[in-house]
Amino acid sequence: MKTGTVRSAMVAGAALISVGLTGCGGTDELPGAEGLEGDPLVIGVIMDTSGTASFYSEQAVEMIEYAAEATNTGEFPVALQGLFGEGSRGILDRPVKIVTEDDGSDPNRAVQAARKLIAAGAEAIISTSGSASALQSRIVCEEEKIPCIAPYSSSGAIVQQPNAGYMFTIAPNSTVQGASFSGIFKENGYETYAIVGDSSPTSAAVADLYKAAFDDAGLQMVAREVVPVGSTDATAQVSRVRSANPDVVFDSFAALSEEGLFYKSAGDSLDGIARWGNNGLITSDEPAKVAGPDIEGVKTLDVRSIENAYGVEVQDAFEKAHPDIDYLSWTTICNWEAFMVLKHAFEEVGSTDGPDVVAEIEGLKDFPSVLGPPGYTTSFSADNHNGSSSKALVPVVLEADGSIALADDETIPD
Amino acid sequence: MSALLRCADIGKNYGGVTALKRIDLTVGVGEIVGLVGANGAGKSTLIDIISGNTEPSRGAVMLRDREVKGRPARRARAGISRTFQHPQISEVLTLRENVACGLASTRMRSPLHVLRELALSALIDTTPWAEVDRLCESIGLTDLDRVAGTVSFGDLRLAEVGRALVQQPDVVMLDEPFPGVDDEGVMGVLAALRTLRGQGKGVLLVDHNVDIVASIADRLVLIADGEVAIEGPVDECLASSVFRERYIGVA
Amino acid sequence: MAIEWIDAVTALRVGIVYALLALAYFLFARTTDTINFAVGGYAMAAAMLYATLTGGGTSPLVAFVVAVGLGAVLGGMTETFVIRPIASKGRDEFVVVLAITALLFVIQQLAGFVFGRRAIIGEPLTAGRVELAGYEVSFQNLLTIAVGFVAAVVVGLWIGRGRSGRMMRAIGDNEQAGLTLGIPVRRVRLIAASVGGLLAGLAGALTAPQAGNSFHSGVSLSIVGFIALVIGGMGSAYAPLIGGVLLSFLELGTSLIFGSTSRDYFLLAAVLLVFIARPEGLFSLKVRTT
Amino acid sequence: MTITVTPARTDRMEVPPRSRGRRDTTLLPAVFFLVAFVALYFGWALAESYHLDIAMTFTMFSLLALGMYTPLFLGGQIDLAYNAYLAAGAYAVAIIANRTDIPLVLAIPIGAAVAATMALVLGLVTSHLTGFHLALVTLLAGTAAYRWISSTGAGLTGGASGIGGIPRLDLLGIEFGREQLVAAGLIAVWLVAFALSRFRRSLPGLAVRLNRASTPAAEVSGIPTTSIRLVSLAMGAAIGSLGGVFVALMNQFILADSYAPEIVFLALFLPLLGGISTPWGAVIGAGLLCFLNEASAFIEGPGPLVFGGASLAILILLPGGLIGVVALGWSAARSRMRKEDKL
Repeated sequence: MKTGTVRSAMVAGAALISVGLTGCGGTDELPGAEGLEGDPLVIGVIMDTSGTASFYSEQAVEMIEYAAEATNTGEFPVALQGLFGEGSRGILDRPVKIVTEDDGSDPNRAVQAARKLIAAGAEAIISTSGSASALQSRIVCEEEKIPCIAPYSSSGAIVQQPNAGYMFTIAPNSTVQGASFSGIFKENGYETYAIVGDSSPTSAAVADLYKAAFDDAGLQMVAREVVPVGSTDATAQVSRVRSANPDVVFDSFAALSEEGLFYKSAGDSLDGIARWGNNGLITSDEPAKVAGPDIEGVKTLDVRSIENAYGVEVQDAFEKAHPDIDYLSWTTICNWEAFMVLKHAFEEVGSTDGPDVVAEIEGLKDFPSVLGPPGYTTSFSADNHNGSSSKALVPVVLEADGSIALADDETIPD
Repeated sequence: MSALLRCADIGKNYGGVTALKRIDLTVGVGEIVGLVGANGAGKSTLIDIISGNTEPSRGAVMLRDREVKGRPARRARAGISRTFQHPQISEVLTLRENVACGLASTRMRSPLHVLRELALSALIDTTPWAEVDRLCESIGLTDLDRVAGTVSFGDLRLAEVGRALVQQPDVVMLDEPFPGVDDEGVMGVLAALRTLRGQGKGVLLVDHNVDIVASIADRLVLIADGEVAIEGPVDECLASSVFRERYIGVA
Repeated sequence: MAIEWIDAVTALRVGIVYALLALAYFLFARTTDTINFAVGGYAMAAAMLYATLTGGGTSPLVAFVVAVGLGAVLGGMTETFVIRPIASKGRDEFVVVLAITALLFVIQQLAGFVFGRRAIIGEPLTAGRVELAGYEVSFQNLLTIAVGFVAAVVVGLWIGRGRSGRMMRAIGDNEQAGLTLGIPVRRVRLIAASVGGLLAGLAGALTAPQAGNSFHSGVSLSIVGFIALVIGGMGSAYAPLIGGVLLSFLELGTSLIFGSTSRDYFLLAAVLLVFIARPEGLFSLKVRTT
Repeated sequence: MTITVTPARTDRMEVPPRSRGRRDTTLLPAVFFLVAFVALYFGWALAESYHLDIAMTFTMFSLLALGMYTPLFLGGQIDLAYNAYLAAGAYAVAIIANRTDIPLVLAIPIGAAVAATMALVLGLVTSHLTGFHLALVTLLAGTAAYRWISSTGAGLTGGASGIGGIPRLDLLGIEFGREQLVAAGLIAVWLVAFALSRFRRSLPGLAVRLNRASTPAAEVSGIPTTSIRLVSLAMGAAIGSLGGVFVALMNQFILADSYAPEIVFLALFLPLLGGISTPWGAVIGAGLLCFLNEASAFIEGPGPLVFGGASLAILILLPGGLIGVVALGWSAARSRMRKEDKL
C-alpha cells in the first residue's frame, strides 16, 4: 500500500509537471504593427501540427504570418500597391493578429477549432488543414457568418452546397483540374486511362471526381488500382496497370509516400505510357525522394509560373525570411492570395460584417494573382466560390532529381 | 430408493491412456454418496463427465432417468451443480457476489431471461441477496463483503460450495471441499448436506478425509484403476478388506 | 491477367518480412505469453533509424547492424519494463496487451519526434541489379529474401533444437514448472524477447530501402505480422514463416486477379475463413478452443 | 484429522439482520456525476459556443469508452470495431435524414441495431477462440467498414465528401439545437454510466465478470456463457453507436474521415485512464482526453505522445487508474485520521 501511494504520487507529480511545462502559450507580439492604432483584427488559422496535413500546414501558417507582417508594415509587392492605396497598413487601419488552432486533421476537432477561433475574436478563418477538416468546419463558418477560405483544398465538394455559403477556395479545385487534365489528354490523342490512388478516403474521393471528368470527356477507364496506405510494395498495382495498357496513367494519391512508392515500383515498366499525377505530387519532395530517379518524366499541373513577377517576388521574399525551408510547396503561396483577398474585401466593405464581406468576395473580379502565368487574375461569383480557372494551371514535369521544370510540350486547351 | 443420478457405462480415454474403464454409479433420492479413491483414480474425471466439463468416450449420464447432454451450463440448469478441486472463483468479486452467480442456473435459463434480467438490472435490484446471505451463514461463511482475492483458501472453497448450493440443485457434487476449511465450516457444509438429504436431493461427495466422508455418507463408492472397486453401505465398505487394500492400504 | 514469375519474387520478398514479424510475435507469445502488438513499432523504428543513418552518410552495413540492434533493445526493454511488471502483479492478459498497444503509440510518436514526421527511404545495402530471365532484379530484393529466410530458419532451429529453445518451450508451457526445474526463467524470457525484437528490427531494416517508412507505419506492420501469425498458427517455429509467405502471396494474388481496391475485404474474408475452418491456424499444436 | 460430528443444526437458519446485506454503492457516484454534469453544463458549456463542441466531443468519447468498457472490462473481450459502430450511428442519422422519409429519431434504434448485429456476427465467428482472435477480426472488420464507407459504398455514404444537410432533430415539439443536444448527450452519458454501474453489480453483470475469471466456473453456475458474451458485445456496440448519433446531429454533417480505425485506439485507453473498477472511470478518461486535447494547443505537437505515455504509465504503475489514486489517497487519509483519533 505504501509503495503504491508513493508511486501514484510520483505519477501524479509527473503528469502535473508535464501539463505545467506545456502551459506556456501566451500572446504573440504583432510583428511590424508599431504605430498602428486600434484593436487588432484577428484572422483565425486552423492548422495541423500532428496529423496528415502537418507537412504543408506548417509552411502555410508561416506564409499567413508573413503576409500579416507585410500587411502590418505596409510593405506590399508592386502589383498590390495601386490596389490598397499609398501607405495602407494593417486591415481597416487596424493591426492584424493571427491566432492559430490545431485540429490534427481530425474533422471533429476542426469544428471545435473554428468555434474556438471565433471565440478568440477571429473575423475570418483560413483553413490550412486537410480537406476533410475544411469540409466539416465550413458548417461553423456558415452558422457564425464568418468568411472562411481553404486556400488550397482541392476537393470540389467544399464549395458545393449545402453549407458552402461562407467558404471559398483559391487554387483550382479538382473539378477545374479534371477538365484541364482531360483537355490535355484529348489534345494528345489519349483514349484510355488507368487511375491509381491510395486507400485514404481523400484519395478515393479525388479519384472519383477525376474519373467523372475524364468519363465526361469521352475517355475510357481500363484500370483502377489502390495502393494501401502503409504498403511496402506496389508491384501488383503496377502489373495490373501495365497489362491494362492504357494511353495514360493518372495518379490521384493523397498519401505522398505511397505515391512515390508507386513510381518506384513501376521503375521503367510503364515506359511508353504517359504518366500524370495530381498536384499532391509537388506539395512536398516526399514522392520524389521515395521514388528516386524513377520519378523522372511524370507530369503534373502547378499553379506557379516563373514568369509571374508578382508570384516570384512573394515567393522569393518569403524564402528569404525563412531560410530553413528547403522545399517550397505550391500550396504555400495560395495562402498569401487568401490573405490579400480578405484584406481587400474587408477594406472595400469598410467593416468586418460577415455577410457583407462574403458578398464583396463574391463580387471580386480580376484580382491580381500570385498564381498562374502573368496576367492571370482571381475572380469569384455567387455560384463559384472557387477563385481559379484552368488558366492558373501550368503543366510541369519532374526531373530525375525531383526538381520541377516547365513541360513545354503540353498546353491546356481553352 | 429410486435413482436420481445414474452414470451408465462411463469410460474415458485420453489419447491412448485410459482414465476410466467402465463406471456405473447411482445417487438415489435423499442419498449422500461418498466417492473415494487414490490420487489419479479418476474421481475428478468422473465429476467432470457428469457436469459436462469433459466429454466421455463412452456411456451416458441420466438425471431422473432422462439423459443429460450438452454444455455444463445446460446441465446446471437441469439440476446438477458442482465445485472444483481447485476453486474456480472470480478474485475481483466479493464472496457474496461469487455465491450469487449460482443463481444464474435458475434465473438465466434462456436468452430471454437474460434480456429480462438485463433490462431489470438498470432499474431495480432483483437479486435475492437475503437468500444468498442466509445460505452463506448456514455453511459458516461470513463477512461476505470481502473480495475473494483476499480471503483464505478455506473460505474460497466455502464460497464455491455456497455457489453450488444456491443453485438449488437436484444433485450436488463436491470435489474435495474440506481441505483448508476450519471446523466450523466443515460442520456448516455437513449440516447443509443433511438438509439437502432431508429435501430428497442427492449428494456426491469426494474427499480424501475418509473420516468426514464416512461420518455423513449413506454409501461409499471406491474407484480404483478406472473401475468401481467396491461400493455399499459405509460400515460394510470400511470393514471390507478390498477397501483397505485398494485404498487405505495403498497409503 | 497475366501473372509473371517476377511477381512471385516480390511476393516472397514481402512475405519474408511478414514472416519475420510473425516470428517475433511467436517468440513473445511462447515465452512471455503475450501478443506483442509493438513488434511493428520496433520494425518501424529500426527502418527509420536505418534510413536516417544512411541518409546522413553512415555506411549501410553499420546502419543495418545498429538498426537491428535497436529492435533487440526495444524488445528486451518491453519485456523488462512493461510485460514483466504487469504480469508479475497477476493482472489480466489484456492489460498487458493494452499496455503494449500504448507502447506502440509511444514508440510511433517518439519516432516522429526523433526522425521527423515525413517518410524517409534508406540506401540499399547493396546497389546494383541482376538480369534474370528478362527481368531486372535488384540485389537488395534477393538479399532481403536470403537474409530473412536464413534468420527464420536459424531461429527455428534454435527453438527446436537448442538448449535455450527447449527451456523457452518449457517456460511457455508452464512457467511455474520451469522455475521448479531450475530454469533461469527471467533470463530466458529476456533473451527470447530480445531475439523477437531483433527479428522485428531485421524486418524493418530490410524494408527501409524499399519504401518510404514513416512514423505511423508501425501499426500496419503490427497488423500484417499478426495476420501472418494467425494464418500460420503457433504449431512450430516454421508456422509463422509459412503464414507470412502465404499471406503475401494471398495479398498479391488477389490484388493481381481482382484488383487492389478490394484488398481490405479479402483480408477480412481470409481471416474469417481461417477462423471458421481452421481456428488453430494452418499448423498448430492443439486446438485453442474453450 | 479426526472430527467429532455434532448433530445437525436446525434446518432453518436465522435471517441475518438487514444491515449485513449488500450496500448499494452505485448511488453516491451517480449523484456526484449528476451534480458535476449540471455544473459543467450551466457553468461552462453554455459560456462559449465552442465549449459546446468540446462537451459534445466529451459525450462522444464517453459513449465510445462506455461501449468498449462493457465487453472489454467486464467480460475481457477485445472488440476493436468501434469506429464502425460509431459510424453506424452517425450514418443512420445522415442517411435517414437525407435519403428516406423515416422520422429522424428512429436513427437511434436503427444505428444501434446495425452496430449490435455487426458485433454479434463477429462475436459468433470467434465464439470458440481466444480474445486475441476477436481483436484481430474486429480490427479488420473496422478497417473494412471504413474502406466501405469511404470508397466502395460512397454512393450511399457520401465517401470523403460526406453527407451534409442533416436537419435539427425535432422531437415532441422540442427542436434539438446545439445546446439541447449537448444537454441530451450529457444525460445519455449519465444514464448509460449509471445503468452500467448497476448492471455491473446485477446478476447478468456478475455472470459476465465470473465468466471472465473462469469460464468453467461460469458454466457450472448455469450461466449461458455464449449468450452473455454476445449480449455484452452487442450492448457495447449499441452504446458506441449512440455516440455517432449525437455527433452527426450536432455537426449536421458527416465525413468518412471521422470514422477511421485510429479512433478506437484512443478510446481503448480511456476506461483505464479513469479506472476500470467502475464505468465512471470511462467518463473520467474521456474528460481527461478532452482536457489534454485542449492543453495540446500549448503543447505544439507531442499531444499524442503525452497521452500515450500517460496511458502506459498508468497501466504499469496504477492498476486502479485515476479513481484508484483518489481511492488510495482517501483510504490513506482515513487511516491517518483513525490513528490520530486513537492518539
